[in-house]
Amino acid sequence: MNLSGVTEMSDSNFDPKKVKKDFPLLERKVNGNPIVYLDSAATSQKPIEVIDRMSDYYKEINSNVHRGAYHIAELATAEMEEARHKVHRFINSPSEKEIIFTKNATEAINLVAYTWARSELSTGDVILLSSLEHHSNIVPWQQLASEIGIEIRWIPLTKDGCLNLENLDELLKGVKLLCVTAVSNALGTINPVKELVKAAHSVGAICLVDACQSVPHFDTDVSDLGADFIAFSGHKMCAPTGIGILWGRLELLEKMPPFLGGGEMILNVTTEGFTTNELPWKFEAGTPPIGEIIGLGVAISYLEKFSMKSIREHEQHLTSFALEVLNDRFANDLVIHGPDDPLQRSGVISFSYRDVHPHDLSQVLDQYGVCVRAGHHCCKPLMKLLGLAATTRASLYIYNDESDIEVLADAINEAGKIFN
Amino acid sequence: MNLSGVTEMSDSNFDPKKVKKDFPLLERKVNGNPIVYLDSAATSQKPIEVIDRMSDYYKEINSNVHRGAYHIAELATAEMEEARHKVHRFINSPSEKEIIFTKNATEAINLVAYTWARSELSTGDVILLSSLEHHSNIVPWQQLASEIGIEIRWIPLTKDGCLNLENLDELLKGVKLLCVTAVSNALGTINPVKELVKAAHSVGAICLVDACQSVPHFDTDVSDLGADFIAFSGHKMCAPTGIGILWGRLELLEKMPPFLGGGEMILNVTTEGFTTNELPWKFEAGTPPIGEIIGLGVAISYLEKFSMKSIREHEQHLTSFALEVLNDRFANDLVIHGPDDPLQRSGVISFSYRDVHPHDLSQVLDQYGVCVRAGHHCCKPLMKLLGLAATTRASLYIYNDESDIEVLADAINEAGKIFN
Amino acid sequence: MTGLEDLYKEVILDHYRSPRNQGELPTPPAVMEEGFNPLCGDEVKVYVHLENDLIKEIRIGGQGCSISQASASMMTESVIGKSLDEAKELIERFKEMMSIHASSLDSSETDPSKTIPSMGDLEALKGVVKYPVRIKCATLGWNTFDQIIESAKS
Amino acid sequence: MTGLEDLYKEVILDHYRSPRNQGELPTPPAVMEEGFNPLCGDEVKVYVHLENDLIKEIRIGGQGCSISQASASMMTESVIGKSLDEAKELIERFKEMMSIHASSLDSSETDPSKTIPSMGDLEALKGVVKYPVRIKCATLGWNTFDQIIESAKS
Ligand SMILES: Cc1ncc(COP(=O)(O)O)c(C=O)c1O
Ligand SMILES: Cc1ncc(COP(=O)(O)O)c(C=O)c1O
Repeated sequence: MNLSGVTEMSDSNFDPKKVKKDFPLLERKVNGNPIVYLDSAATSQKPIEVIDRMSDYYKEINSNVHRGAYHIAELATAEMEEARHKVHRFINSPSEKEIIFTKNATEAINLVAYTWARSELSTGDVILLSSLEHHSNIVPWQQLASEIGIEIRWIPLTKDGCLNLENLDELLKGVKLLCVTAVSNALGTINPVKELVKAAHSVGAICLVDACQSVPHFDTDVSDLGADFIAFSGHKMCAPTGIGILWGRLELLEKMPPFLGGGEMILNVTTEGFTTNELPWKFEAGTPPIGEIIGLGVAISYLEKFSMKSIREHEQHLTSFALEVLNDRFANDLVIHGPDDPLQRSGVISFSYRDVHPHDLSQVLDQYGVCVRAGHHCCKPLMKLLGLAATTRASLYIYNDESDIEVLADAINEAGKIFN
Repeated sequence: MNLSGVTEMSDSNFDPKKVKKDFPLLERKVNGNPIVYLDSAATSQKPIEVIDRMSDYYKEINSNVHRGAYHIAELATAEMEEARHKVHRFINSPSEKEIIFTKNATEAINLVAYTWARSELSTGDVILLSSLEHHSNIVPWQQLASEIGIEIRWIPLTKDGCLNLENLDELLKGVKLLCVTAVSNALGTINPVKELVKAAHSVGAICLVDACQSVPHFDTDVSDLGADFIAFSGHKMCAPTGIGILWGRLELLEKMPPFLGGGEMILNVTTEGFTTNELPWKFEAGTPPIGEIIGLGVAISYLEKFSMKSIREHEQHLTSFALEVLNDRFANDLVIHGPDDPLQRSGVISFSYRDVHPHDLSQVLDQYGVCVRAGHHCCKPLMKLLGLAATTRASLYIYNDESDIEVLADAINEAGKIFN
Repeated sequence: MTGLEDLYKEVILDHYRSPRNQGELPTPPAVMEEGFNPLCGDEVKVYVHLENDLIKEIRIGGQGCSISQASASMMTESVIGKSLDEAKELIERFKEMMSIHASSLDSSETDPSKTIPSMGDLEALKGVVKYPVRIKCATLGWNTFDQIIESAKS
Repeated sequence: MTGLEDLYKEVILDHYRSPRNQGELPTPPAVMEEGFNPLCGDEVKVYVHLENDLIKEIRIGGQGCSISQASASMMTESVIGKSLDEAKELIERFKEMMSIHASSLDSSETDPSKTIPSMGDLEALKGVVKYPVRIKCATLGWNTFDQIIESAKS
């Protein structure tokens, strides 16, 4: 995963104006204004080819997979498994068998909590979480902790919203599992995950990386990263809702007990018991989200047209631009949370504007067609550390451009007039 | 649930030829022949309005739900919750809060196994399963059994593939949970679920009904049925993949611990712990399958256009016709498994043809555009009881008509010529 | 700000800028209940000092958006000095106001059987129902207060 | 039956109708391994009697479709009397045949570097790769036999 943030300019001629045309929703108007979608950290928009392929799937080959001996079922099975292959290449995993489809990233993390953790951890073990985690990478561990008595320890924050790793050695004592997000969805902070994985491994701990905010925006290479599990969601990377991905190291996945039981995940069932299917199906019980997996495959091909490097470059450029514009126009009236250096952050810009409540601010922005998120961004422990109840968050993606930032700034200005 | 099978003729002018036109896939050709889709028990085809609404969702209001204060997020949230309301009406549940969205029926059953069962059952308790269960209603209980030492007991079969309830009182002794399918996906047998629920309750047991094969085909009224949980899947009832439904009684759901932990299912999270959200969100962790839920809502409206009563009537008529045609044309060469009386069965027709292996038979049928399923239908314990390794299964739905049955019979005849 | 006038009425902004009965009360003798809006992270703390059946004092703590702050502030003014039963009735009427219009958003017809008696200043919050996600903001303080009443009654 | 000629070749149907080396062997001295095709429920039992390194006897039990039955039957004929290493090599070659063509289904070009030596009657099974779900049928017996070899070697 190239999360250093430092990328040289590539010579790709990436043109966000053209990209925008691939996304039908971005042609809409809201309240008479063209939509300015700045909530991609919550969910991304979908390019027309993803939308159309899903429709066509249902019009042409819809059928249940893996068990039909008829033609359209073979096509559906092949296209679904081809999508698995694409994910495998996209994140450079050693084996395709390591790609497990879930319904979202949250299920992927819970899968690890219910199987690996419940069979490998026991009372008194320590799980280390970063203070930047999303609820989906906190609550499953708290559930486990209260069930079997695990200690949960937190990596503290620096003032500018980065992880404070000064006492990492101390923090890692007795740790069996480190759970850390590659990129913070609330602040945009890029974490030094590769370094953290190495540190975790040096004390024999397993490392799960929440890659929800990195896979859609950065080049991902799990082989290079060295982690043991990564979890991410399709809907944040141009794919439909209803599809998440768990990648895990083969040796671990093979040893883990199954999670959900049912069709697809078995090799044999008798009245006495069952034997599990091979990987990856061992963890995929029931009818899979076939249309969604196929949509994910198309989304990956779409992203690959640009290369993740040029996507990151574009977002980095646009983030710098946005930080500048907001600082210039609002000076001390607007506080941007998280690291100052745009190289240390993703396209997530979380801010507070005077004492206007984010909920009110976002309501006014909506009036101008600007979609941003207001709230705790599913990171309540982090917000508490920062002494905030909520922030307003604008998050960028491949289809955003400088004009979106300018509309945002104008709309913030208008909100200021109401809540003066 | 009106599963008595006895329906008077209604005066609806249900016309399968017209219905077929709503399903784009059914206009396809396979190997030069018009497709004859007879695998709806595995997954149903989707009407154009479901397919189009999902596309439009992504083109017009795609956004993450429940947390956005902007216009399109409000529309998405409202449409998703409207779909929940439709499910609630469709199955006549006392409260909308009882409708929990999962990824498929399998997850719905596992949810009950991981939460209700793991908190309420203990070593030595008995779970009673019917011999007609799908692996998805067997394996979760076997997982539980091997974890905490539960006895699994089976309701035996009669010779014609019905449940043998002669010794029900005996079987129910010490039972804490009865899991039974409303309709067998392998044989089409309609079980007397209402009677079984009553019997289970009389010994203080909880009853989970696998309604995968009943909700799409029969009028469902959970209030009348009296069960404690029912599980079913959207993809078998004209909705997309990636969406399942658990309905449970409010008192039970309220007492149950949460299942998957993460965003959406919490009210508050601190470094110390979390508090769960209200029902139904308590059980819906992470970004929900928004597009899929919206598709489900449209599918329900589509089915309601006909009324479930006329759908059942149509299928019952067609099943009788199919049984007649197959018996007439193949006499002793073809054995139809399950009950003889068409009133006792759904539109699932499972058969053996001479000693042609079902896998070979279905391959030949495919050559003629006929899509049927060959195998154990995820019911290996049942198949073993019947002394079969596999059967060929044709399953009917709203869009099938008599000509489909005739093509099926012709194709079987052709297969006979190859494997003579 | 076309379109937002219904939401951000002057009286609402006034209560937001100068919330009434803000602060805490010592517990006991007062009771405190906390409420969360999972949507935006708002937390409200409602302190009530009861004397027999009467709401003698009420204070609002925590933080929130203009709608939740103003609604809670307006609530304190309208329940202070009332009996538990009177307060309960007002809560019910307020919740009804926050829901009946939801289903007939842009319709000018009103079902006469559903007309509810005027609620004074609180009527200013009616516009919130046009913004379904904000309904939770407007009712946050009320629901939290309702919990106090329910426990006091049982 | 246009189109199915590639799948149901005469030699395959012959092995299906009269499978060679069907039955069981007493264990011990033979070893038995069971294989499942989760797709269709087919179960195969492979019995092998080894003498030192040689496959002295082999029998196939269980039941399955024409492809799995014929493939297993043909396998028995081609491995009997062979050494474990020779059998292993044949398995590898067979598996390769069952996969390389999958990627170039309807293409008439053949990559000369990938040409594999003729496998006699077994070549009749080549047509199976056009029907991806049936590959598992064709390889079921082979994979099960492979497990026996692997345990014998370790
Ligand atoms: C009776 C029955 N139960 C459970 C299931 C599992 O449903 P799903 O695969 O959608 O989870 C099915 C369908 O495959 C079924 O027919
Ligand atoms: C960092 C992070 N982790 C986890 C999640 C949860 O993903 P999902 O809701 O798709 O399960 C999200 C997105 O909401 C996220 O941003």
